[in-house]
Amino acid sequence: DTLDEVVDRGTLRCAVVLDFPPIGYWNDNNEPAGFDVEYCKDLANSLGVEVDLIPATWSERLPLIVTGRADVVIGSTSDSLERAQTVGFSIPYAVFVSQAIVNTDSGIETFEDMRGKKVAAGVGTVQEQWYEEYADDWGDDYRYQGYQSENEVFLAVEQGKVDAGMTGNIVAGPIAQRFDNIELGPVLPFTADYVSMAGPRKDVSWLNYLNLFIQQQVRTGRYEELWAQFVGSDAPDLTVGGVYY
Amino acid sequence: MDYFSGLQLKDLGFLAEAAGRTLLISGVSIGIGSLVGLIFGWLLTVLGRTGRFLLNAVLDVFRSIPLLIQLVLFYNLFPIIGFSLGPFAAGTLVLTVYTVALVSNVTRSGLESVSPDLRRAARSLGLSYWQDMRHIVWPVGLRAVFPAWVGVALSVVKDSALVSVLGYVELLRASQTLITRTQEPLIILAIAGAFYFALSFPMARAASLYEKRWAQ
Amino acid sequence: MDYNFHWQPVIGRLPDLLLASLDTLQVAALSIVLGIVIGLLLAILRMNARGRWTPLQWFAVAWIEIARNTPVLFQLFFFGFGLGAWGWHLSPFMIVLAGLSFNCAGYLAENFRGGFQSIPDTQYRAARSVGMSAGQTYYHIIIPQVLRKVWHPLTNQIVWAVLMSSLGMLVGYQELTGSAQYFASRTYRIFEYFAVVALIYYALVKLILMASRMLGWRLFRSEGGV
Amino acid sequence: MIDITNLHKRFGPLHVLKGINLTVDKGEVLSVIGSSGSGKSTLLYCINGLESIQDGSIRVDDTEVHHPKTDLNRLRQKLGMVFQQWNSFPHLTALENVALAPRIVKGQSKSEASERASEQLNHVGLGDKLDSYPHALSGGQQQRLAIARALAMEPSLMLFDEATSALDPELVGEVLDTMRMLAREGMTMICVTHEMGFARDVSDRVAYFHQGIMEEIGPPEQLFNTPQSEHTRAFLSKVR
Amino acid sequence: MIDITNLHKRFGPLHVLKGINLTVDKGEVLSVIGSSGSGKSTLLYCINGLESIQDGSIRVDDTEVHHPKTDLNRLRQKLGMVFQQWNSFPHLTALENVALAPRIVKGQSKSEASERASEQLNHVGLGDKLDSYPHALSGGQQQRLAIARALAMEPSLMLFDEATSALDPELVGEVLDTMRMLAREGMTMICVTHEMGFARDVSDRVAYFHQGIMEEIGPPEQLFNTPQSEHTRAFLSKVR
Ligand SMILES: Nc1ncnc2c1ncn2[C@@H]1O[C@H](COP(=O)(O)OP(=O)(O)OP(=O)(O)O)[C@@H](O)[C@H]1O
Ligand SMILES: Nc1ncnc2c1ncn2[C@@H]1O[C@H](COP(=O)(O)OP(=O)(O)OP(=O)(O)O)[C@@H](O)[C@H]1O
Ligand SMILES: [Mg+2]
Ligand SMILES: [Mg+2]
Repeated sequence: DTLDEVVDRGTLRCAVVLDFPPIGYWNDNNEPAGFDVEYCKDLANSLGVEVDLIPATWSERLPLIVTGRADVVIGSTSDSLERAQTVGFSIPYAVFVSQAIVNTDSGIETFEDMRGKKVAAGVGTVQEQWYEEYADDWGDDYRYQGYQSENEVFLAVEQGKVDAGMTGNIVAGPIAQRFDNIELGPVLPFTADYVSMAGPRKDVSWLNYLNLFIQQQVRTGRYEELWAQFVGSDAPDLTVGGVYY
Repeated sequence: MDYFSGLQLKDLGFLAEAAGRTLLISGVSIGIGSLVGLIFGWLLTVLGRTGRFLLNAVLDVFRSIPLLIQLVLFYNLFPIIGFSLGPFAAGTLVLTVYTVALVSNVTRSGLESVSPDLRRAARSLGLSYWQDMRHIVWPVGLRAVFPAWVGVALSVVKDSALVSVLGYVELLRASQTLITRTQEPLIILAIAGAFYFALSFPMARAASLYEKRWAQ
Repeated sequence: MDYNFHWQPVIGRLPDLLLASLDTLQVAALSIVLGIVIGLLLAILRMNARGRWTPLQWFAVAWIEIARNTPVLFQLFFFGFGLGAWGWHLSPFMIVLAGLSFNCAGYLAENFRGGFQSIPDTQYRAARSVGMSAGQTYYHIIIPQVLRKVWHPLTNQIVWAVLMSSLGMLVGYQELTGSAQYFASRTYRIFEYFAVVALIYYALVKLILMASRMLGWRLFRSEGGV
Repeated sequence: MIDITNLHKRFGPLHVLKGINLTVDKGEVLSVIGSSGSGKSTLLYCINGLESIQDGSIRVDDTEVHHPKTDLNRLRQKLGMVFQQWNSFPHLTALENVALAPRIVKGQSKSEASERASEQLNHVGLGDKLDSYPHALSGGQQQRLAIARALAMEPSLMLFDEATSALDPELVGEVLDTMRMLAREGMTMICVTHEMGFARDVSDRVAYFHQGIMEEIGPPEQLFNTPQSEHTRAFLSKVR
Repeated sequence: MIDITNLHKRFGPLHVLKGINLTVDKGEVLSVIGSSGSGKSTLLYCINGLESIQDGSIRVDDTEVHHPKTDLNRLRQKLGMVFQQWNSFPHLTALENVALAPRIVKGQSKSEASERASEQLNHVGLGDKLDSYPHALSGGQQQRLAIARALAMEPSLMLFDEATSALDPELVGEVLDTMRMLAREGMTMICVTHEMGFARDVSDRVAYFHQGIMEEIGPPEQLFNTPQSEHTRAFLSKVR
C-alpha cells in the first residue's frame, strides 16, 4: 500500500495549493510556504522520509491522487460526498468559514446584496458548488465566473472585473488588508467548510495513518502552533458535536 | 504577517531560470521530434498508398486536437496505464509527438519540392538512389524547407507555454507565480513577452532572409 | 494501477458538451472574421511601407510581429490581467475573442501579403490597361485570385482558431474545454471528459476541412478546385 | 497618333529611357527590338500611363498622357495592350475575360458585352472556347484571348509586349498570324518582339533600342540589311 | 553504339512510344524533332534507363539497358544527359557540381576530381566561374555547366533534351556553340531540339517523331528539303 511505498521510496509526494495565502503560497524567495506546506513536512518527518512538494491548482488536486502522481493532497480539500466517490478522505485537519471579499465600489454588505452582482470563485472549489445552488432561484441575477486559481479571483476583484470573490475566511482577511480596493465581505451562508487530506480511495491503511497523524498534530500542540504562526488567531475546533466520524 | 511582496531583483533570476526551462523542454522536444519527423517525412514520400494513408492519419490526429487537451490527456493517461511521468517528461513527450507531426509534413513537402528533372539529372550521372538522396535530394529539399522548419521550431517554443498546465514551472508559469505574489501582472507579463519575442523574432527574421536568398 | 474508468457521467453530459462546442465555434468564427478584416488592413499598411515608415506602418508591423512571436497563451493573459491592470475589463469571452483575433490578424496579414505578392504584376497592369480603375481592378481581378491563393492557409488558420480557443479554459471562458473541466471538477474524472472532448475537437476539425474543401471546390472550379 | 518627345524615365537611380523621340502614325505597324533590359517594355508602360515619366511628353491623339488632368482610365480604352505572360485572368472564363471590361468600364449591358465578346473571340479563332477557363487553354490560345480582350474595348492602337516569347515554338505561329491579321485590317500597332521574321515581314518600321536609347529606326529592309549602328549589327548577329 | 529495336513505352493506358527502330553509330550526331508530346524526351529517358520499357530492346555498346542484371549506374556513366531546365545542383558551386559525380560514383580523389572538373569548365568557357553558385549564373551558363558536368564522367554518348528551349534568345547561341564544339570533337550525340538551324547544320541525320512513331529519318538536306511524310511537312511549315 501507499504507506509502504512511501517508506520504500524515501520521499513523500505531497500536493499543495500555493495561491492560497496563508495556507499555501510562494514566499519572497519564491519557495513554497504556509500552513499546508508545514503539514506536508511534518507528515514526511513522521515517516522519516524526504518531502516532494507538488504545486497544484484547485482542479488538479484530485486527479493527482486518482492517477497516482501524488500520495496525499494537503490542499484545503473540502470533504464532499461527491468527491468521496473518487478519492478517500481523512478526518478534517482544518475548518474554514466561507467568506466573500468585495470590491470597495461594489456596495455589497450582505449575502443578499450579491444577487445580480458578478461573483467569482476558483473552478472546483466548494464555494463554487454551494453557490451554484442559488442558480435556479436567482435566474438572471446569478452571474458567476470561475477562475483557474484563487489568485485570479483576487486579481479579478481587485481590478473590478467582478464585484465579489468567494474564499475561505482565513484568506479573506490578509487579502482585504493588502489591497486598497478590496474589503471583507459578508460571511457566506454555507455550511462550515471542513477540509481533509485526500489519498487513494481504496487505501484504507494509508488513510488510517493520515487520521492518526492529524490526531497527533492536535495532541502535540503543533496544530495550534502552526495556526498561530500563519493565521494568527485561535485554532478552530475540529470536531462536530453529536456524531461520530 | 505579509504574504505578498513587491517585485525584487532576484525575481528576474527566477524568471531567467524558468526561461531556461522553457528552452530546455522545447529544445529537447524539437531535437528528438525533428529527427523522428525527418524519418517519417521521408517515409511519407516512399511508402505505398495504404502505408502513407495510415501514417498520415495517425500524425493528423495530433494536428487536430488542441495541444492543451493532448497534454492533460497524456499526463493523466500514463499513470493509468501503469507508469507515472512527471510534468517534464509528460510535457516533453507530448511536445515531441506534436513536433514529429509538424516536421514530417514539412519534410515531405521539402523532399517533394526537389524537381524530378533534378533527380533525373543526378541519376543520369550514375548516382545510385542513396547517393542521390544523400548528395542531392536531402541537401536541396531540406534547404528549401529550412525556413518552414524554423517556423515549426518557434511554434513549439511558444506552445511549450502550455506545459504550464501540468505544473511545470516554465516561463509563463513562473510569471504567474510571481503575479500571485506581487500582484503586478503588467510588468511581469511584459518581461515574459519580451523574452519570447527576443527569442522568436530574430530567428524568424533570419529564416525569412535565408528564404529570400534561397528563392533567387 | 487499478483505475476504473467512469464513462457514465460523461455520456450524461454529452448534450452539454455539444452545446459548449457551439461556443467554441462561435468564438473561433468571430475571431476569424475579425482576423480577416484586421489582417487585410495590416497587410495593406505593411505592403505600402516603401522607404520611409509612418507611425501607422510601425503600428502594423508591431502588431504582426508581436502576434507571431509570442505565445497565444501569453496574449490571452495579457488581454486578461494585463489590460485589467489598466482598468480595462474584458469578460472571459472578450478575452478569448480579443486574443484570438489579435493572433489571427497577425498571421493572416502575412498570408495576405504573400497572396498579394504572388499575383504577377501583369495581372494588375493588364486590368488597368483595359481602363479599369484601381478599385475595379482589386475587386474584379486581384481579390478573387488572392482569395484562391490564401484559401488553404486561411482554412488552417480557422482550424487553428478552433484548437486554440481551448485556452479559453485558462482564462475562465467556458467553451468546450472549459465546460469539460467545469463538469469534471465535480467528480474529478478529468481523463474521461477530456478524451471525449478530444474526439469532439477532431470531428469539428474534420468538418471544417470538409466544408472548406467543398466551398473551395465550388469557388475555384475554374482552376480545377483546391 | 502617337507623339513622343524627349522622354526620360528613371527608376530611382536607374536611368531606363534616356530621351526618346518617336512618332507613330495612324495605321502604322512599328516593331521594337533590342536586348533584355534596354527599356522596351518600359516604353510601352509609359505610353499607357502605367508608369510615370520624369521628363518629356507623350501625346496620344493630342492628349497629353501624363498630364494630371488626363483621365487615364478613359485614355487606356484607346490603347489595347498584350503582355508576355500571365495576362488572361485565371478566375474567369474566356467569355468573361473579354466581356468584363466593356461591362464595368464602358457600362455595356451583360448581354451586349457577352455578344460582342463572343464576336471578338470568333475573330481570333476561339469561337469554340467561350466557356473554357484559361488553365484549359494552350499558351497560344491564352495570348489570342488576351488580344480579343484588348480588342473588345475597340482600341485605336495596340501595344504588344513580347506577346510570343513565352510560347512553345509551335504556338508562336498562331499568335503571329492573329497579329498579322490585325495589321492587315489597318490597326495601328507597336510590337516589342524577338521574332525577327515578324518584324521584317509585317512592320512598316523597326526601331532598335540599346540601353535606354533608340539607336536606330527605319524600314525593315534598311535596318536588317544595312544596319547603321555597330550595336545593331552586334545584336542582329546574335539573334541570327 | 546504340541499337533500338521495336521499342514500346506506355504510361498506364497512354501509349507513348509505338515501336521505335533506330541505330546510332559511333561519332554520329542525330537530331530528333517533333511536336510536343510526341515522345522525344521519353525516348531519351528510356535509353538512359530512367524509364522502364514495355516491349523491344535498347542496347548500348552491346549492353541490354533494361536487362535486370545490367548495372544501370555503371551504364549511365557512359551516357551524359542534359535537360531543358533546372538541372544544375543549386546547393553546390559550379566546381562542386562537376566534381561530385566523378568523386562519389567513380571514386576519384577530391583533388583529382576538382582538377578535372576545372578542366571541363574551362572547356565549356566557364573557367572564371568555378566558385559561383548556379543562381549567380545566367541560363546559358547553367546549361554549359550541365554539359561540363556530364562530360566530366567521360561519357561516350551525349543526350540533349531541348537544352536551349528554356533560354532567352540571346543566350541560345552560346549553348549551341558548345554543342557544335562537341560535335566537331567527334562526340556521339542525340539532340532533341527545336532549333532547326542547329539540326540542319550540325546533325548527320535528323529524325522526325509524331505521336510516338518515328515518321521519318534521314540526312538533314533530305528531311528539310524533301520531306516524305505529310506530317513532317506540316510540322516544318509551322516551325518555319
Ligand atoms: N518597376 C521597376 N523598378 C525598378 N527597375 C525597373 C522596373 N521595371 C523595370 N526596371 C528596370 O528597367 C530596365 C528596363 O526594363 P524593361 O523591362 O523595360 O526592359 P526590356 O527591354 O523590356 O527587357 P526584356 O526584353 O527583358 O523584357 C531594366 O534594367 C529593369 O531592371
Ligand atoms: N511520367 C509520366 N507519366 C505519365 N505520362 C507521361 C509521363 N511522362 C510523359 N508522359 C506523357 O507522355 C507523352 C510524351 O511525353 P514526352 O515528354 O516524351 O514528349 P516530348 O516529345 O518530349 O514533348 P515536349 O516537346 O513537350 O518535351 C506525353 O503525352 C506526356 O504527357
Ligand atoms: Mg520587357
Ligand atoms: Mg520533352
